[in-house]
Amino acid sequence: MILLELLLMLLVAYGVGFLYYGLYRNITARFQRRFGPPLWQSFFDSIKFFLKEESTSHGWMFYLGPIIMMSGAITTLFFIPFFKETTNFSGLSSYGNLFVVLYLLVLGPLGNALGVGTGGNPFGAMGVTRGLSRLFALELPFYIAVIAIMSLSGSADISEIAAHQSTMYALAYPLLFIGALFSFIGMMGQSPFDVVGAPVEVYSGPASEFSGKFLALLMSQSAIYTFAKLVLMVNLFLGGAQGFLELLLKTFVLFLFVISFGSLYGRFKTPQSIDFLLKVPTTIAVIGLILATWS
Amino acid sequence: MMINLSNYALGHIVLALEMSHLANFFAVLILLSMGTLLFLVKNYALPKSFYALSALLSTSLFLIVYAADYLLFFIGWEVMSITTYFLLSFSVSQKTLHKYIIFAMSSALALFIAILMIYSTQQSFLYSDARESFELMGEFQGVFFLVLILFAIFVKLGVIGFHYWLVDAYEEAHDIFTAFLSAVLSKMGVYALIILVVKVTQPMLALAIIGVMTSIIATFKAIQEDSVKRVLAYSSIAQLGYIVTVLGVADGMSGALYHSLIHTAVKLLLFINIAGVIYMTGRDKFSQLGGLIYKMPQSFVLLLIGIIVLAGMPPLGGFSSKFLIYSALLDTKYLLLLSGVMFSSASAFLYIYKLIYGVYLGHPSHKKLESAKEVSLSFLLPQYLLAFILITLGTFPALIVPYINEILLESSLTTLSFTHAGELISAFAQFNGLIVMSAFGTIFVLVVIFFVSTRSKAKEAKNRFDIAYCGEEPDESTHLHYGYSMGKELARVGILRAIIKNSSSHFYEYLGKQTLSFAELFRKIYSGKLSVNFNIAILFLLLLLWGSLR
Amino acid sequence: MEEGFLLEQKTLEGDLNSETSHQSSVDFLMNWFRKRSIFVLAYGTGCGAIEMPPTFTSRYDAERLGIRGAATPRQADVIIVSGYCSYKTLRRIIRTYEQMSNPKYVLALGSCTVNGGMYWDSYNTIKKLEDYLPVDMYVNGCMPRPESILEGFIELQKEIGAGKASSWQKYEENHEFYRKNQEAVLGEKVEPSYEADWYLYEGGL
Amino acid sequence: MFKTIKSNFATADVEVKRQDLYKVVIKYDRLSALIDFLYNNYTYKILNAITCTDWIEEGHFALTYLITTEDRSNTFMIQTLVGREDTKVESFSKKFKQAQIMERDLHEMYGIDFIGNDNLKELSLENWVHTPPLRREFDTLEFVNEHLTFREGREDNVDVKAETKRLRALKKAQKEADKKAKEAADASALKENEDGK
Amino acid sequence: MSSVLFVALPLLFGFSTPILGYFGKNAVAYVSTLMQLFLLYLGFDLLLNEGFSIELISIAPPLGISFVVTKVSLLFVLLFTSVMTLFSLYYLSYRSEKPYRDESKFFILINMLLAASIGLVLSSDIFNIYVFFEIAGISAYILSAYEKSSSALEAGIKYLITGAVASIFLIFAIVLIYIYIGSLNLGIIAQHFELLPFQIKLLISILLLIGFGFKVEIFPLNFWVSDVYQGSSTLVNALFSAIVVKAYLFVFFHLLYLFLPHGEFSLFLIYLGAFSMLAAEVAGLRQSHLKRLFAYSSLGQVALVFTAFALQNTQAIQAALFIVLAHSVAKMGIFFALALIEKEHESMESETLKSLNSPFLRVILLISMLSLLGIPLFAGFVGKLLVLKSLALEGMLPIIMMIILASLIEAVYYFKLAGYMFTSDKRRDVLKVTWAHKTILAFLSLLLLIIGMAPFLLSEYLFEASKLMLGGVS
Repeated sequence: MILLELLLMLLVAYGVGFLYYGLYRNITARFQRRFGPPLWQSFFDSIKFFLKEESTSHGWMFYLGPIIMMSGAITTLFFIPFFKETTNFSGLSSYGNLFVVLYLLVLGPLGNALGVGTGGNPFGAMGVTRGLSRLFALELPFYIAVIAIMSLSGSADISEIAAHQSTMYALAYPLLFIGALFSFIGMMGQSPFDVVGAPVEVYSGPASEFSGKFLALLMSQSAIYTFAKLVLMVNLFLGGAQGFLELLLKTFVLFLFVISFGSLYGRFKTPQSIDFLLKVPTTIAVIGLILATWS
Repeated sequence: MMINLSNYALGHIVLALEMSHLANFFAVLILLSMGTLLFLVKNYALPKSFYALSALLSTSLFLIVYAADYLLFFIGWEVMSITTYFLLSFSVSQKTLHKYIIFAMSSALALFIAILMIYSTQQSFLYSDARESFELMGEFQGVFFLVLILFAIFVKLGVIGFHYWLVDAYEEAHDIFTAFLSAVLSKMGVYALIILVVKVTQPMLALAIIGVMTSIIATFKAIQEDSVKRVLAYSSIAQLGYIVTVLGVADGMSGALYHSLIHTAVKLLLFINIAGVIYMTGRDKFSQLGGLIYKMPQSFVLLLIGIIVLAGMPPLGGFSSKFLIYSALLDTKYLLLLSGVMFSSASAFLYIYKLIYGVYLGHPSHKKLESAKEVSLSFLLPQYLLAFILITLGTFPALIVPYINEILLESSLTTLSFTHAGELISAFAQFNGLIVMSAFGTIFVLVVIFFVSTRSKAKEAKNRFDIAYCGEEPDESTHLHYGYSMGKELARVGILRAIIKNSSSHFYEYLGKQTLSFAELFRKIYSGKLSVNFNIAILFLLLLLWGSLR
Repeated sequence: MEEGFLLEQKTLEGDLNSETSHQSSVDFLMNWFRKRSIFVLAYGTGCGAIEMPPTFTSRYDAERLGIRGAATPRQADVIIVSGYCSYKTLRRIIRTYEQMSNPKYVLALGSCTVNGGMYWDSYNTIKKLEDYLPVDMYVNGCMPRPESILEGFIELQKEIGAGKASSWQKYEENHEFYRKNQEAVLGEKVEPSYEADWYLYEGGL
Repeated sequence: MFKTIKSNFATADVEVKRQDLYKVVIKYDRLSALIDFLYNNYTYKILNAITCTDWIEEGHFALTYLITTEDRSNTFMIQTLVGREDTKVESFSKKFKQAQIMERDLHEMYGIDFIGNDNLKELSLENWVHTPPLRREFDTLEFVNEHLTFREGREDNVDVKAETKRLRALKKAQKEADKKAKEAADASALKENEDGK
Repeated sequence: MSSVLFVALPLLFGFSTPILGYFGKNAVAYVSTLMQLFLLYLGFDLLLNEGFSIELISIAPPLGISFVVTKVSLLFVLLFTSVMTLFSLYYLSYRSEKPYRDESKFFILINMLLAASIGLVLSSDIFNIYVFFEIAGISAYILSAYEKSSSALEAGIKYLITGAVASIFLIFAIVLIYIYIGSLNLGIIAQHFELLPFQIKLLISILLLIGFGFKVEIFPLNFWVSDVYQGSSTLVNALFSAIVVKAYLFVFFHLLYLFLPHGEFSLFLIYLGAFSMLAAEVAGLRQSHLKRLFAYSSLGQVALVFTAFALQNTQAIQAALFIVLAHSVAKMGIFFALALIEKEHESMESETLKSLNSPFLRVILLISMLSLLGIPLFAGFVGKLLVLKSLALEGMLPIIMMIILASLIEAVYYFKLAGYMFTSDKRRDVLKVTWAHKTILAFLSLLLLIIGMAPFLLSEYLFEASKLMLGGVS
């Protein structure tokens, strides 16, 4: 039974992930006063890449890189419960907690970074360096907010945190939410902090050496990761969800905000984004933390 | 179980040895590192005195661990510092050697004063009387006692203000000895911290703050380094920073013990791996290495396991110890401490990736690296053993919790709740290592099956130059080994430049110069001219008379 | 009566899938996906490159047809040779073309690729792209405007959909012919040779 | 200023082509002395361009150096005549850094050898082994016909020039025929008027 | 066998050397070594069958020789005789390459030095002490000026002047005592000393302090030590640091305990000792000349002994005796080794150690240095531990701090030398050491190790000795 539920969670994540990805391309297109591609365009792209005649590989570690990334994404998904009270659709979250999820979020990209490294493309190495140096600046405000929430709800278990929120943490502690939101934009790879895979500056960064089915796998795992992160943010800050509809609604609202914020801003250079992240969101989060723990 | 040596009293001083659980735990660490390092010894032509000295060193370590009174502990500590001095002298430069011994001797003598202070109040060196004698000490004397003890331990642990000697010594020492240094000698600092501070006084917030500062600054300094051994030295300072932090906080003992076990195993694994690479290629700088993955595949996989544990990633053991540390810190209301520790472990990913990228991935930076072959079994066997330990601790995190509980009971601290080997439970939450590992494993296999069965077949690139290079065609002369100096751009960020740029070395050089100039002044008093000396003598005589007549 | 953009959209797409051709359902499905998503390599070889931005951005928006830019040859399906092609650029075009993964298509813009165009007598440009690279689709016009480029893309998609655009197989089959012409123009041996015989091997996992 | 140049550099008189452009022709051996003179005394610090025109009939190249003053108010054209066959010219890349690229281009296109320029490898023509293309004895069309192949046209293709001539003749004939027909029609209409009147 | 023999025999030998001269060149050397062996045997014989007695030989009523042999004075006698025998054995094999010029005079001097120092330790008559004070001084001045170099001459003169000044102060003190108390015997003086008025008592003790201060090398008065060590030959240095200083130290504190049993000045003396140790070590930090460096280090160690004695309780004195033993043995090892190095390398700068290429000598030097530093497994540690323990009991934290700081500085410059020896550098050809030297040096290091590892062998004997010394039975 649990296997069926896990499979269902995976399909939902895959489908909704690509749906959101298509919506993202359409909404940004509408921002740029043009008709975006059909809704399932990203899905078509990934399937087309799966159907390529052949794809270049550089040794077994290169081959395993995207696979580790994909398995990291799926594992993270399974450790995040979809709903607040009920135990169904909670995947394996009863066996893990928030720390496990926070580190799983980073396990995938690190595995992929190994593949990029063996690929030997200097642009790949440059992309990974930017990604990692941006990573720790992103994590700081997010960790402060998450720690505040964990100490507030007295447990590190995600479903418990979601259940504990009588009023949404986003409303109860707005400063924490804003701090976490800044780094969430970076985690979703949205504009002010997405210098990692910039197609022109860094020859599309880590993905520069991936062709054919590797690229397809990267696209599908990014869809799953997006959905997993959205659900996580909903559980942590927006008071979790009872049913599917509420889950989709909340995730879409969050996603909408993140894309629109992203499509309005140009790209920061890596030192700029680190400098910004270590200054503004961190101070907001620290103030939020102090206020939260004082009361 | 206590062996009483009192009949060898030197004028009624009681010397005692004791087999406490805590002592056995650290003895296991010593045995683990000695056992694994013995495999490597036959690869290097070491002078016979190296073996004699290491035997003496290990006896002094066991003496430290099993001593039940501070005097034996001090004797072991002093002998350890001296034998380390001579073991270092085989390959270390004169300047670093001198820096080391000044720090080691000052730490040992500070410890000696502290022990004497304990003795002066309670007339006994035994551990059991330490707590009362500390209470008996006056307020000022108690602070002075703690300052001395912390100075001695911080020098040995290489806490950020006192690491001036540590990084150079680790870099220049013989590869085997560096592994031993970082894996075991720093643990002696932890042991000293436990018996002298944690057991004697209540947890101090200052200790935790210093620990966090150390780990953050050490991590950013590690990112800037080009030599592999220096990076590992800074990373072991950072990891010890975590232990110091968690020891400065209430019931952090379990996290500290678990993390010291994990740290010993992972540091041994990393150093042996790097020793293998240096043994094979003769180079130890990132800028000179690179592209060894397909020539030394087993070492690559083992280093991969090592860095996953160092980073604290879930499936492997590193996460279980980090989890205990985080839960212990979460209990206290100092949440900024926890965010500092998590921040430093997040920013550690940069030098962790640099470790594996600089050495194994990317392009070889020199033709000579093409001829590198896999290291012999004597390097690989210890690494496999250590990897096995780390993996089992990953899948069964609570394996050693019963043993840790015994130690906690022994020093009357609250124990961890324990259900079965797979589930690690802390105050705030629990996680099942078995489920995490098997979930990740099965998903990995399923994805591989799916990936292999897709229509598009993966074709192997012809050689390492077949990369998308904007239409150009790189050849032997183009410099492709990028990314080995990743992290240098952090110096451009305002806040981090402050951390990275200034270092404590100027302070120590200044101090050295001052003492030498002061000594020069004294030498003038002992100058040759007789007249000067007589004047001083007469001056002294007058002073004496004035003093006594008053 | 609709007019303006919607009309243009309908007319362009109107007869997109009118091309009925007899191919097995698997091939049909595969070609359908290849038709619906085309990644164009961001590589401006000649003066036609200036036509690319308007085609892919707001006014003409190639993305609505599923056509997107790709940064590296590894990710690209279509390479656009836009305009005159000097020997120096030809060497890079060949190198990039060989790095793209099959099935790959070439879209040649302007008359310079057909018969040398206005540089017909220049010592420095090649006159006939056909000899050096198999070309799927020509779009003439001394730099065709975005509409005609889109027209070209639609035609290419129709051919892909019908499974007729198989220039990459032609390149593999008579590879010596292409290599001989290339070396005649580029002087010494075209590097890297291993790229060419890369096709002869069977794929792995 | 012009008199001093004329006197000590034995040149023809300086020609003021425009309010801010002077031209002087000078023998090659006095060239660098003049440039240094202008550089030091009259702030002609910027070398705009080195150009070369091929006078195949007279059998020499005309090398022109364009230098401008610091405040860009005035430019000086210094022209020298150098031989066409394996000419050796002293390079200015030490004094002006940008001269290095200009000389490299001239070397590639005209085959002039610049002594002292450390990097004279090819700029835009890779593996070019024939005569430098901008020399006038090099005939591009003949080169193209010899080395490259054109697309052979359709079977029914005709020579473009002959075809245009034929079409033009046809149109002219057509026009004349219409004119004649019109005149005939006018004549007949005139005649009818006369008949009618 | 009476204890007077210890003094009589060496003097007798001194006068008989011209006769022995005829029997051949090395006859003198062999006879003197035999004589010292006999003295050593005599010492042990007294020790074994508890021959503690008081010898009274009065020539004229106030003048006469009175020796008192107690456990502690016998300890010093044994120390001196064993040091001297080891010295002459070492010198026997050393003289084959580089003998001193007209050796017979040299032997007379060292025997006179031995006799005088034993006399100092044994005598319980204050005038005797002055006499032996003078004899020891004179033989030391000539010994230090023995070599024909300018620095030796300078050392000799400096030593002579300070010695003379010291003896003047001493004779003043003795005259005052004789005037006020009337007798020269220590026991009687001790009984009457308290009754004296405070000023007089103060004056005498100050005079005594300065008189012995020069010899005991206390801070303001020990400027001459480094020049003397630099001037005199290395072997003689060994004698100076092992025997001469110890004798004066013992006598000074013997008198102190007798005259001021309640330790009025002990606090002042403790601070004086600690400060002089610190001063000596700091001065040693900048030294590059080996002999001067070891001079400063022996200043430091002597100051430590001084502080220990000044504490005036049995444990402290036991510690002081431990340090005395350890220091003598270690210093002998060092100076014997240095003598060999000087013979080979000619220069005594510390850089010569870099090019030293004899593993044996390196180990010997290392062991002695570690013992001097007080590293646990060696004898020095026992002494230092006991001193600091007794200081801790008294609760004198600043003193402990000063001593630890001083030993830290000493560690710094000792390990600088160890660093020179052990880091790889261009080495000269191997320095061969004769088996005789090897055995003596090995014996010394072994002694250090044994005392360090198993201090309980000596601790009972030393404990009674220190009780006796404090009890002040005269």
